[in-house]
Amino acid sequence: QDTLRCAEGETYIMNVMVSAHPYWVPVYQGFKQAAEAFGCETVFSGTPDYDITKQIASFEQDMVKQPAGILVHPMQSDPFIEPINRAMDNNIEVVTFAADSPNSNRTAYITSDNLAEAKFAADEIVSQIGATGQYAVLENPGQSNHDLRVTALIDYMEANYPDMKLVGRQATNQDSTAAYRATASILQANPDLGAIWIPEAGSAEGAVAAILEAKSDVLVMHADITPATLEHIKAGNIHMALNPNQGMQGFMGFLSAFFAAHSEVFDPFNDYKVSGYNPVQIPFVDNGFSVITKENADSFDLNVYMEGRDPN
Amino acid sequence: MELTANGPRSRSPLIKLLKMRETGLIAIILVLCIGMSFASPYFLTWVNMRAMVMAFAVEGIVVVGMTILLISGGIDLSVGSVTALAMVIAGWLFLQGIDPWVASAISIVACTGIGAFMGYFVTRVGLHHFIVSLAVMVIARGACLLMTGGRPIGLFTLPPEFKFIGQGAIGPIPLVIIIFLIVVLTFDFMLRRTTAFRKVFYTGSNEKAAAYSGIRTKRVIFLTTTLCSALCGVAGIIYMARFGSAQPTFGLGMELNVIAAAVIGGASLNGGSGTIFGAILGTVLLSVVSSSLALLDVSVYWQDIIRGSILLAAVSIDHYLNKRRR
Amino acid sequence: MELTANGPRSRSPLIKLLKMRETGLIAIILVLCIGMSFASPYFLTWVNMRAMVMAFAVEGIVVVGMTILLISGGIDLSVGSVTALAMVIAGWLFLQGIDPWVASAISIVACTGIGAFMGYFVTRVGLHHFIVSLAVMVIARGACLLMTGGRPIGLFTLPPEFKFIGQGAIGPIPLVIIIFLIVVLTFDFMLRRTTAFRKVFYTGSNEKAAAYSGIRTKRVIFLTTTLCSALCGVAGIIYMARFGSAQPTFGLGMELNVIAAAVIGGASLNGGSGTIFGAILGTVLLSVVSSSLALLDVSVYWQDIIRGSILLAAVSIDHYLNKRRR
Amino acid sequence: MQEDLILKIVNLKKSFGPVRALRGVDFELRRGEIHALAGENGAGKSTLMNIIDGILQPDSGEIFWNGEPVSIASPTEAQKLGIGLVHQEIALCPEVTVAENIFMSTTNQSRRMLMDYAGLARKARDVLGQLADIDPATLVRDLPISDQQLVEIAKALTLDCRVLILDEPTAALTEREANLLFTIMRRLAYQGISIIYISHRMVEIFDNCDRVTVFRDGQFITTQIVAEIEPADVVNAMVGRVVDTLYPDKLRVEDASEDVILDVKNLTDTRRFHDVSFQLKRGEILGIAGLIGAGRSEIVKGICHLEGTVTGDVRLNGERLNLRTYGDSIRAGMVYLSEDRKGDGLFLEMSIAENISALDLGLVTTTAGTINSQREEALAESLARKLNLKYGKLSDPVSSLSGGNQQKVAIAKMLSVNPKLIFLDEPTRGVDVGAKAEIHRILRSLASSGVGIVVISSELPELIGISDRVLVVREGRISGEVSGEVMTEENIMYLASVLDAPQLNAMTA
Ligand SMILES: Nc1ncnc2c1ncn2[C@@H]1O[C@H](COP(=O)(O)OP(=O)(O)OP(=O)(O)O)[C@@H](O)[C@H]1O
Ligand SMILES: Nc1ncnc2c1ncn2[C@@H]1O[C@H](COP(=O)(O)OP(=O)(O)OP(=O)(O)O)[C@@H](O)[C@H]1O
Ligand SMILES: O[C@@H]1[C@@H](O)[C@@H](O)CO[C@H]1O
Ligand SMILES: [Mg+2]
Ligand SMILES: [Mg+2]
Repeated sequence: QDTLRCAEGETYIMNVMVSAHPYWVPVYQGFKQAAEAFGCETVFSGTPDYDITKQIASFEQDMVKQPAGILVHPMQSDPFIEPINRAMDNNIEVVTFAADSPNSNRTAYITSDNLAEAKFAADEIVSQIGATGQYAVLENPGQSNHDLRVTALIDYMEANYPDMKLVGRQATNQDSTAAYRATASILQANPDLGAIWIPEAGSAEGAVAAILEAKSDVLVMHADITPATLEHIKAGNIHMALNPNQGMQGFMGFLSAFFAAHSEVFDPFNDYKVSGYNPVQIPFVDNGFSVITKENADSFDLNVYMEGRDPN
Repeated sequence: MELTANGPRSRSPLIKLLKMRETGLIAIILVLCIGMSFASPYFLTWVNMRAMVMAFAVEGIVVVGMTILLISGGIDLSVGSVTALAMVIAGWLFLQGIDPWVASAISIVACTGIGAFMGYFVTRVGLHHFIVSLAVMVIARGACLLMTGGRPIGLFTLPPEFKFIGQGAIGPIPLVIIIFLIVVLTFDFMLRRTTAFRKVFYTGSNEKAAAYSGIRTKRVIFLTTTLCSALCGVAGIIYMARFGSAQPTFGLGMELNVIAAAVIGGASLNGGSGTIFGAILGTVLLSVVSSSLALLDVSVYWQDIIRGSILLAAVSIDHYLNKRRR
Repeated sequence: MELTANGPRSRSPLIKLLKMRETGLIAIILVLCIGMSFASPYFLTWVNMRAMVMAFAVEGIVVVGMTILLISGGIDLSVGSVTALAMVIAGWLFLQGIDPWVASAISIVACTGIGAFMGYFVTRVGLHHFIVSLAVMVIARGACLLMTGGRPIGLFTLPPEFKFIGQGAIGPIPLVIIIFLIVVLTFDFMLRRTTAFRKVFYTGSNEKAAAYSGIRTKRVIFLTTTLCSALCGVAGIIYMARFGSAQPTFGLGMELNVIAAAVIGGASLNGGSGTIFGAILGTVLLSVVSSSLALLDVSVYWQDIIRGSILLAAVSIDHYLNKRRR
Repeated sequence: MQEDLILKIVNLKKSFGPVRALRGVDFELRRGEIHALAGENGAGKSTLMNIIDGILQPDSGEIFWNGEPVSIASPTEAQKLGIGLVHQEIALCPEVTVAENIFMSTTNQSRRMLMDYAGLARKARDVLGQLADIDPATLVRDLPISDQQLVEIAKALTLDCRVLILDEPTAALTEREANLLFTIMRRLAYQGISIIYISHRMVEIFDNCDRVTVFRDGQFITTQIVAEIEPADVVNAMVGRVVDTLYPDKLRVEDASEDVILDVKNLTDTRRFHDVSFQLKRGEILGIAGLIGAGRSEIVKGICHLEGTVTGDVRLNGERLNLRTYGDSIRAGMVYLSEDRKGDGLFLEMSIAENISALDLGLVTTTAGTINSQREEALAESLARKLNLKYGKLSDPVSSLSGGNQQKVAIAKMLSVNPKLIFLDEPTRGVDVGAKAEIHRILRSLASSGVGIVVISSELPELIGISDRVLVVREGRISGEVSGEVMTEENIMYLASVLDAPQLNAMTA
């Protein structure tokens, strides 16, 4: 075979935790679209639970089926080192997305740059409310990309806008009721609050409800998107959302795994032959992120996007 | 009015108050609030109080159902997912073009049906509430996912009269709080005073003795199980009106919170005792602690430790006060 | 050997087997497995079996502790966070330069201390296990966050002899599975046969009667509470060795899974009955169902519905079989 | 003689909140004696025993063991001294086998690591063999209450004790088992073991005990040598007045009516009883006798639709009943007083008033469907007065009452609904002589006023004393009926156990 096409039955699997989370839906669509272009089969797999041992078990079960590659969102990085390496040893190309397992031998890692998102959010907040003011964050300690979005923003503010004061920092763990409660309290304690940054959409829904009820004029920015926050963007209640371009994660994720599995088409100028590694290795792909505002909001309605598409 | 579930007495109101099981909790909450009002100038403001009550009002409706179920000797782990399912069913029907009020009614009926389904497995098949409601917790969550594809349903097009349930106010008081108060007062009264609900206590206290008193205990348990799910349905509809969306992942872990509130308020996990009033105080306690930590901007890394410790201390003090009084 | 916890009888082995409480569960699991081996060619492979057992082996150690605690009449909601805390404490100490074996020992002692702390509140202060362990669940999770800042601790530098606990194998069998089997068999034997552990049944069945027979029931409850946390400590260390990291958010929701396994396996939430063997079968059942759904590529949106339904059906059938047999 | 005292109690006091259960009692127990302790319900007997067994701690006072002052902090310490107690309320582990229950404290103290189930079963069979035919491998929860009582006794007999306390052990036993117990007691006493025997049955005290001590209202009244006094003296000391311990008059022949209140035909439940037919006539009290496990309880529960499914024909006051639930039975005016007040008779943690009104809340319900607490209290109060209930407040939980007073609450609950027909299963279990006479009087006057009364009692003198006619049940069938002259203990026992003639002889010997 001299062209980039899948052999009969060649399968690529996408494996995630909390598999019913809507975040994965566009990722998998991108994955599938790329796979179809090359005549490959795809499977969406993983565990419905937020449970690392279950995700590892499902990953190992994926391995039993001997797919050509697995695109995985490792719930935690280090526990995946050994399973990923075992898969690689068994000729299964593993690519990580949105969360990484940097110490494993995975072929590639695709993500939006959480640092860039944080930096963008900080600059946007300052451009809207000025460089002297109060801001707050909600967070979800323990999930690395969310942590990064928060800590990077705080660090960036401290370094670049010393007059921006962090007045509230509450853990709401993606729970809208907890976010409602926390935001209401922060608003009480800080009547002069200017902006709030939220690393995911679940908490944003609760936060907006509290801000609306308090009739307060706080600038809300968050990452990810849900239909409810999208409506709030349209209504002007949320200033903007940063969306990590899920489609690209899936699309690039597939390509990385597929190319690695078909590396025979490629003979680069390096030592891969003598050292015995796969020549198609991409340490890091930044898939960029999109900025959702009132103007472009209509393009980010997942329900509209999914009309007529097969989620599986 | 009688304020302890057990024991009709007629004494002076003050002595009655001091003898109430709930007095200790009230005192603890008051002490916390007084402390907070010194610690933060914002605590005692109307807006803060309002926000605090809004934060627990809807869940409080579920607490009512859980308390009654606990008194009858049952337990329900499915409350979180059934509440979510209520939102999802109503939201989904609304998007199919059905009138939101009709959609809500259908959804509440469906939740009631889920309760009846659990009640059937408990009373007819003979399984334990714990395991039945655990299975239903998983099934109902699955139904939420199936109906939404895991994606929240945005319901911005809900008519304003409907959203009014969750977002409106009568005078200065949000309608949510009014509904909450009506539910709480109604069931508190019924549980203390009505013949029908007295049977719930008998059944939970000693199911066999209740059967030997001619009470159809299975029916009682069936009904309390059903009622709890029905109230989850009501809560789900209010949440939907309030948030303007239906979230398939809503209410994860709600069951522990709700059971904890009831237990802190004096409900026994072995059945036979508990009051709505106490359970609501338990809810208030949990809520005041959380809100206070946020208001004081306590570091997130310390919050859980402090929250857990206050909970343990409060329950211990309450227990001590109750023991001394008896 | 006696296979039901209660009732030493001497009949033929076959009759004994059929009379065992666990027979129904074994049958259900076998039926599921046979069905699966037709449905998927991968099911009966060694690798799949290994993955399935690895998925529940460490949690199985916690199930052992929970079962013993349930038999004594207690319950523990903190198992998930205490397991996480065990990883975090040991990992943190290791990063401070302490030998990993010493760090692990300290961590297990610390978890045992947490258990003793809960045991104190239950037996001396007189609070209910539910509420004490709920508070400790929150506190321990907070301690995890505080010690790690919420970020997993990478422990790549753990020496290979230590990682061997979690990643090594003796012949084809992973060490984790061997440890699991040793713990299960040891405690199963002790619970059935030793005088010390029989007191756990007596205490859970009727605490007063046990106390009247001179059994120091509070000490029994204190010890079962402590043992459960200690086993969480052991599980946490094995997880750490297996994952090469310490996860502050590990084990969220583990408590329901673990309690469900024990209850499916016949442990009573009211104390007094249960077996380790049954509880492990409960774990196996839950695990086989989850793994099968994953293996069959059942749509994620259907998985929860199917999983919950199978659980409910299995428990109902088991209950029916047990009722008929008696 | 000071030196043969094994146990001496001096000026012991104990209060539960405002209730002064013991107000400074004295008590002396000699080596090898059987010492009866008598007193009205709530006199403090069980409280003192719980103190001697280390379950409760006294507020003040002294305990001397072999002349040495001791404080007994726990049941373990009591056991170490050699004190064994059979509790008034059955305290067994339901999920555990009979054998393990019997040897629970042995297991507790054992230095062996492993359980020897075969040995336990063998030893259990030996002990039980003296009393009854119970399989040591059954779980206690599967035993009827009377068998549980026997297990409790067997449990105490295995203790290697020097003082054995029996707190109303025969309340749920028939005479046959009780007599077996007395034989064992005398043998133990002969071996030098001291026994404290609590009972409300004077016959038992006078047939088996050496001395008797009487308490009244938490106070020591007197200790007497049984041979030197009469039952009436004990009763007098207990109650502080002369009680008419005679049974109320029977139905006079001229008052006998042909009206049939209850007519049972061919009642069968396939498992426990078959083809039961009998009638109850207006004005009469019908007794039902039988050995433990004969099926007496099952028959009346079957009539009331409390348990199991029955076939057959039941007519109440001529009307054929078509009951589906026990609730229907209550509404038809037919109620059942359970023999197991703790298990299925009472709501222990609920108040006295709430217990009494449980059978028909309609009596205390307003038209709006709410509970009228005044009416509820009034109902409870009038019945409490009628039955001479000893209590603090009507809002106290039933668990705080003495055993006999709990039984009175259970009876009050039955009377609250003004029934047309009452089945009373061991109605005076644990009730003191005064109250017992009062209950008998009440039953008789109810019967005269046209209420149907059916009494099951294991205490034959009581059954004979109160009934106009006695049915005897054997193995689920009515084996005979006695009334008038032939209503004697011998005849009843004969009908109850004729297939078991050797044992009958042993017993009457
Ligand atoms: N736990 C308790 N709480 C409150 N009062 C109690 C408690 N236990 C016993 N009492 C009270 O103490 C008194 C003595 O009770 P006790 O059980 O010793 O009587 P008793 O002589 O054994 O009576 P009976 O013949 O009915 O068994 C009673 O008034 C009873 O109500
Ligand atoms: N829950 C039960 N399970 C199995 N057998 C039972 C149960 N209850 C009663 N039995 C059996 O049914 C038969 C009749 O019991 P029942 O209680 O009616 O006897 P009884 O004549 O009332 O005697 P007593 O009440 O003095 O024991 C007995 O053989 C008894 O062992
Ligand atoms: O925002 C996160 C994503 O980045 C991904 O980690 C999946 O979960 C979502 O909540
Ligand atoms: Mg007594
Ligand atoms: Mg009986």
